[in-house]
Amino acid sequence: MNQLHFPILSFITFWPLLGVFILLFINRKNETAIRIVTFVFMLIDFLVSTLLYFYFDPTTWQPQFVDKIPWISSLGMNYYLGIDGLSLFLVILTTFLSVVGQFSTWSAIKEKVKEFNIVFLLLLTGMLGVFESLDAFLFYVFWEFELIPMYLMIGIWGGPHRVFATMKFFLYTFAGSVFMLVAIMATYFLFHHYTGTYTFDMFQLASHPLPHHLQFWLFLAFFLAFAIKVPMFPFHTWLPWAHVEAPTAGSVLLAGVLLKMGTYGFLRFNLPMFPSMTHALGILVIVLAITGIFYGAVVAMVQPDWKKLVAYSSVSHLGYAMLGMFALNSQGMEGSIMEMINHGVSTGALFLMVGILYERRHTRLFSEYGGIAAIMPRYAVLAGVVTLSSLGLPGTNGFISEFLCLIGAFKANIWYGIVVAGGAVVSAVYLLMMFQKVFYVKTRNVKNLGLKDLDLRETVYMGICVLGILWIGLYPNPLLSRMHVSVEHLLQHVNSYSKQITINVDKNLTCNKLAKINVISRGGL
Amino acid sequence: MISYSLADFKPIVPELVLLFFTFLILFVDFAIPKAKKKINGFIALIGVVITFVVVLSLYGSSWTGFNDMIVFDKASGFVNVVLLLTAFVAILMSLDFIKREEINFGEYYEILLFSLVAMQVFGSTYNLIVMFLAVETLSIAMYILTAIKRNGLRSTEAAMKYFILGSFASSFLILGIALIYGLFGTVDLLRTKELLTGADTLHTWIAIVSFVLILVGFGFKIAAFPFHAWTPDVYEGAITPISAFMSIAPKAASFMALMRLLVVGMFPIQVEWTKLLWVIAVFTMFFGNLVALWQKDLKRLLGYSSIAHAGYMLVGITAANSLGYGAVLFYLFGYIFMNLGAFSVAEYISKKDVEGCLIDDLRGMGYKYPLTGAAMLIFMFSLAGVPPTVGFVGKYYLFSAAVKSHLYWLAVLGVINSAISAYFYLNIIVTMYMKGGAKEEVVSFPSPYLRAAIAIGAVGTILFGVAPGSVLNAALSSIVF
Amino acid sequence: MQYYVPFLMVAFILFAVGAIGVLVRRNFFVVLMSLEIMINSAGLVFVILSYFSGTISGQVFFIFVAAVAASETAVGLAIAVLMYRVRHTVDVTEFSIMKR
Amino acid sequence: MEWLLLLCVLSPAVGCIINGLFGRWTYRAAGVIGSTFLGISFALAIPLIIYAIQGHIIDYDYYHWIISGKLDVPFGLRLDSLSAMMLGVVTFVSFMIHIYSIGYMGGHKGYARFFAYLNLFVFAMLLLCMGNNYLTLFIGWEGVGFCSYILIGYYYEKKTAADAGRKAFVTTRIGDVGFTIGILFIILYFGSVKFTDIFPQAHILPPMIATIITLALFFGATGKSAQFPLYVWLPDAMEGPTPVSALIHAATMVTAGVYMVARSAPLYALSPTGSLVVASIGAFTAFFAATMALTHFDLKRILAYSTISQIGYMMIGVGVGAYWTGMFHLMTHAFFKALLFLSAGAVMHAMHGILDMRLMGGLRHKMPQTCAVMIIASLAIAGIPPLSGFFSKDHILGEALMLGHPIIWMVGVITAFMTAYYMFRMVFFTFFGESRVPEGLHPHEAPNVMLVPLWVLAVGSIVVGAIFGIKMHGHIPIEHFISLTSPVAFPKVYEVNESLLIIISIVAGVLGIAVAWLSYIPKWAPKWRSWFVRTFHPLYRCCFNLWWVDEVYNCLFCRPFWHVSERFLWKVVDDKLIDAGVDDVGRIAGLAGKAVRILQTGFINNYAYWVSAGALIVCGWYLLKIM
Repeated sequence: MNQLHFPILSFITFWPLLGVFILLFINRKNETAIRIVTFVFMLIDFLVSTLLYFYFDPTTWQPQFVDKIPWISSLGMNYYLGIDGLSLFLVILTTFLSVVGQFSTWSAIKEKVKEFNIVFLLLLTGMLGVFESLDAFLFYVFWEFELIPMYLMIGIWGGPHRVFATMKFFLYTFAGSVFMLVAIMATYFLFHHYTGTYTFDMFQLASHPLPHHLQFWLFLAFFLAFAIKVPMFPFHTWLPWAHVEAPTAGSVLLAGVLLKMGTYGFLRFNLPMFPSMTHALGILVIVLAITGIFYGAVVAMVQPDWKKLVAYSSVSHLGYAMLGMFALNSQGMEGSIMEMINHGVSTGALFLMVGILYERRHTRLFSEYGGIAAIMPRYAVLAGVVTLSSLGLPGTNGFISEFLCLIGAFKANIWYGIVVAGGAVVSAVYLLMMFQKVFYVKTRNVKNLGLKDLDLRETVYMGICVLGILWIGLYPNPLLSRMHVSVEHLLQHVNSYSKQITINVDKNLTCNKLAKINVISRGGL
Repeated sequence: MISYSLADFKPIVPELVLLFFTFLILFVDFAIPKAKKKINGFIALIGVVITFVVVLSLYGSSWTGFNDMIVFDKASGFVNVVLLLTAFVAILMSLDFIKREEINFGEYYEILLFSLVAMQVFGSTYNLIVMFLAVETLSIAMYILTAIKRNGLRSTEAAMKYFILGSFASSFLILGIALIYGLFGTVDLLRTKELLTGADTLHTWIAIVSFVLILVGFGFKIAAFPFHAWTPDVYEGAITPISAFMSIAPKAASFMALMRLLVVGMFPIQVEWTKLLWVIAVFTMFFGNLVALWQKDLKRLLGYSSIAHAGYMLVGITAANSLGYGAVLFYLFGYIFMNLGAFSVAEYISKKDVEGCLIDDLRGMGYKYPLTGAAMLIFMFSLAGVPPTVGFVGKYYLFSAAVKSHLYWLAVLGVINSAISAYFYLNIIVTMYMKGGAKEEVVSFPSPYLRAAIAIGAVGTILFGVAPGSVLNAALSSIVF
Repeated sequence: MQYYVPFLMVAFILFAVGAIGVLVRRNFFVVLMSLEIMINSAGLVFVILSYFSGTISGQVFFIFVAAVAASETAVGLAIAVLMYRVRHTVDVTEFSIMKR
Repeated sequence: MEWLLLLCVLSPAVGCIINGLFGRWTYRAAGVIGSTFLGISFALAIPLIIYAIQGHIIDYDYYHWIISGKLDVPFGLRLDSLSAMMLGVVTFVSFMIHIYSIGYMGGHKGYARFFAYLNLFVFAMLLLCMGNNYLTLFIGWEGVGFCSYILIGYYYEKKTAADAGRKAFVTTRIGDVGFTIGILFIILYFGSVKFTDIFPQAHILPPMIATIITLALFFGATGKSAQFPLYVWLPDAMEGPTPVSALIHAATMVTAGVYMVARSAPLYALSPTGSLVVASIGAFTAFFAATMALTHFDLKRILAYSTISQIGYMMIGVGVGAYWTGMFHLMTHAFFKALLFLSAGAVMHAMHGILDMRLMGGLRHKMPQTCAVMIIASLAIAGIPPLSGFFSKDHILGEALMLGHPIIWMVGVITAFMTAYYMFRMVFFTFFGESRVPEGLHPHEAPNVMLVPLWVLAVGSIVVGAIFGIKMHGHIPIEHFISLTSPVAFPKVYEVNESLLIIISIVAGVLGIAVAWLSYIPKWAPKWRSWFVRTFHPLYRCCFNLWWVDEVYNCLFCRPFWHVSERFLWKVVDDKLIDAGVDDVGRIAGLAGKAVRILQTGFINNYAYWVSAGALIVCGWYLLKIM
């Protein structure tokens, strides 16, 4: 149902294309005009997307603001856009980060400005499409489409090894998602085989899932595609490469939004469509997530390059999101969605920070920096707040999501909670080490002395990110309240299939050494 | 006593209209002086457009003529559309090109249209002998067109290879047809279908062997694995418009004929040929993609990629369900825009008298000619099968047909192949946009018609990628015999 | 149906001779001749089978085959002329610039 | 009343924002602004404390912080007797220290920044004390940890200060892991984090779970209050400016752990084993830290170890179940330890940054008031009767013995003796004897703005013990006040007469002072000391090298952790295994391509060969199938 009776989602998605069309007519030389036009278009997109927030009806889990037009009706394919509690904030996060990202590259990108902004707008359309489409085929079209602009962005405006990085990024993700394509086809036909209707509608596909034995390969195919995108532990090696070589805005969007498509994919495909397999293979995902948390943090500690450190930190943060999601209880799920949003804001801000210094010193190695706090105090304060938010200090947004994921994991199985609680220490270690290497101790490098502090533009967009961090940290309720019904519905759907065949994850994993703990209030929460 | 009335000529109306224009060019050619040979090109264009209109108006009706030798139904209508569209773009590409290469004798367009007529016949007949004749006329026309650049070293070598292998394969074809004739006493596919259903095991096996021999002939034409060796050399050697035309038109006609042969003629032994085609499809895909990884020359790369795409289409046929056949036709339709677009860009940067165009010549083209660069980007992503392009939609339906008939492994291998292919398609984009040090002046061949051809290709790729609706339904509903 | 297998064997042997001729020989004209042998042997199969099956349509088809074979050879000779003009040789193995 | 409470808690935050954001303009007046906001908070605290003394309790949720599923975490404050006492102590002591640091930090760059951080710290500490649920407490808990990070690392130019800050934060964070696990268990069992929901129905907990929760919470407390396993950060935290050490590492932050144990008294009451662990670790830490303070020469390091030891005492108090004794000692300790640190700061201020006692001596002539104040504080900490230290320490030891822990009582008395010894060793070594001050320096008395708070605290450390500790008409005021919220948990075991205990503890104190006097004042003192060192040489070396705990931690955890992650995880697993593995998949496709490429030889014969071979193989295969 579309309460606005106005195709707002299609408007948001294809509004940037109008921007691209207009940009084509602006002369290449007139760079400021290009930047302003792009910025205005993205700002309008963001403002319209905030409308979604206000008109959102939190009492129903049905998709809202629906635009449904038959695309190829003979095969059950239709152009079906809609958002619910799960994807509402990811859409707003995308538009927000694109506005901030674009605003931050006014001084960073000097050559081929017109192409950059066109590619940026195309990327925005692709990303929005992924989060809004509820038709599996349309989802896949947008999923692949957003790879192209990101490929070009890393490839053309990237660092020295950009070609290798961008090829690796594209091929790795493309290879993964190609298996997803076969899985979508198989689900499409098997669904017809069991229910007689040809459809790609995600909600319909999820309404009566396939029998357990069929779900195995499908679950694995989707898992592979999304795990590469998240990136989960063994599939993460493309991320440091892509981040180190991507331009600042590219990194912000790559970390802020593209990684969320992986986790979002799990929410839309793996959990609802293959519930019994989610329970069976839940342990595998949780174990990978936990390894990811510790592995990401530990390897980040020893990185000489700042962007590589932040890249590995994303692996660690999104490990929390995956852990929360596969804990399959309301706290864990809401924590995982909050983690997606918070990771977007705080890691986006982290990359903006790196970008600011990179613009001045054109290097990302820690050995080059030191004692920046004395030279650029305002920058140091903002950077401090952002580091704290990714550290998960209570009062910042990081804590909300990490703690909720922790509660979720704890409720799923006591041992997960205990092990992951240690994650906070490891993340504290590498983030503070980073902060000290860059900001504290007297600077040895004479080049650092002349650096000028943030100008107005940089203060504005860093300030906005910091405000976002503190606001979500202190008052997360407007976000949480809109998730409850959708999360409840998803969990009720997934858990209703757990009783049949699969082993219940927490029954056989009672902790033995300590004592025979009989967990009283199983359903207490 | 076989009597022919006027009604028999109804199915071959499109062919007749085209023949009329062929002879028109022949006569007009004598009258025009050497300088103004371009007029032939325009006549050919007009001829193709008119035939296109005729075919569209006749679309939907189904007639048979000459006691079932020639049939005009939705399928052949669709193939005609594909052929005419290819010819249209190919002629557009060659209008200024042959003047630059000094091949400006009129027969070029005439032979082109002749081959087109042969393909139309080839695509719309159930009679094996008519198929054989059509194949041979088509091939001979192609040999001549390949060798059209007289003093070119590579074009002669290409023509020689094409000729020898072509006739070598067609002799297998005729041997197969002879065995079929010996076995069933008839060469008409509809009757062989009835006879084959009742045949005992010995007859069935001999039928399979003869089918294999016929498959050698067809395999050669669509560049399937063991019979593909000529494709890269001929595409590299022939002049660009011809290799563009050759990469789609004969392939479309032979796929149509192969489908008629398999679906109608060889229906009883479907299980056998599905297994055989399964193997050939996989080998073709892997060979085409793996070797293409190392290519330096653009046209040779497009040759290998056309082998790979033949493999994808074979996957559609191996699926042996109506969705598969429809998908093959739609893929051919989509393939026009992608492949012709890529070839026209190759022609756009080719220099006079320099044979073969290296991928390296594309360096820095993304910024010198932004629109052509963008078009090439669209073609490459479409060939790689990345969405909103027609390549993706086509590939999607091919593989979903395979998945529909539970050939999961075939679909997975096909999908892996398109992932491998993404590397060399993207390599071209890397050279265009991401490699620094643009060559001195990236010379371009400023022909308005060529730019029109590129534009058609780009628009077609995106348009049918985003909204394949009507054409797709036409394709899916055409294979109903 | 009299016993037609030995006749077919002759045709197949002829076909094989033609095929080996194409594979082995290096001179273009010899290759042309062996191609001619192959097609005619296929035509021969037509004639044999039409004789033993009593219908004459096989022989009519042979005429088509022969006509096609002739036209192919004509084009083959034209290509031979081209080859000579370009490389002053008709040795098939000389023409191998395009490889890999 | 609840809005008054909110205002009292928020006013330091407002101070911090003003100093932080407008630091550049309010440069000179930053100290005054900071102190005034602290003053406001202290002023508001007085009516609140009186309100609490009258027995009222405020427990108000201002807004719902996190709502997820059935878990509802409010942001709420609670004023009851326990938190009122903490409110009083924290606001008063930090107000004094703010005034002191106006003088102390006068000349330093980043003056506004210092006061902003200090105000932020007090705000976080108040949040910790006033929170009405475990998560608001946790905000304060980590906020305090963060403020100690930035304040220890205030002189961030110095690498040692930055490292000390990071070490503090990480060690406390390790503690916080335990705290989080405790909270998770509570959420799992009670479905809520509010004290009012948890404590009334604490009895539903099975004993094993109660022990786990209490131990987990205590592990958090060891991190924050620098108890045995995680105390290593406190000595290094002396890198920060002295007011910081005074405020954070004496009066307020380190006592947060004790407050938290007292606050979750109902849980600790449920598990005697948990409480026993708390008490015994407290005792061990007290003794262990005291040994380390015996031989040190750095003024502030001695005070740091003495703080650890005194908190050990408080842990004994709360561990044995007599929560009021622990809190009472916390209060008195806040006064005289802050006093000690501030006077050490005055000495350092006078000696231009020198802290090593060996370069001081005979300062009583040049700094009479500081010397006097120092002596008062040392007497208090040594537990000499009229002063506050005696009352609180005596009650702890008394309650410990009566509640059935004779060994802990014994350890407590020995530690009392050692405390008296090292405090007066410090006093005699710096203020008495001949002057070893290097030439260029001429120490002078501290300015008035620093002396006033010193004297106020001195009066406090004399008076406070008496006011609250002496039994008036039947009961000890502090006992009655604290037991309102957390009554004594376990029954009395032994019946011991009071006076005997008092005599023993006084004797221990006086003996300590005497030994100190003997080994430093008389002429033959150095000979005796060197003989003593020679005979107990191994023991002396252990104490001097602080039992090598830091080095053990380094080579057990830090260095291997770093090497494993750098050499093995990053270089080998990430680069060699996973990354190279992925690239190899690409390379395999390339190699396959290279191999297959040879098929295209360019010779027409090979092509024809392939065609015929293909045909032959397929026909042959089918022919075989026929046979």
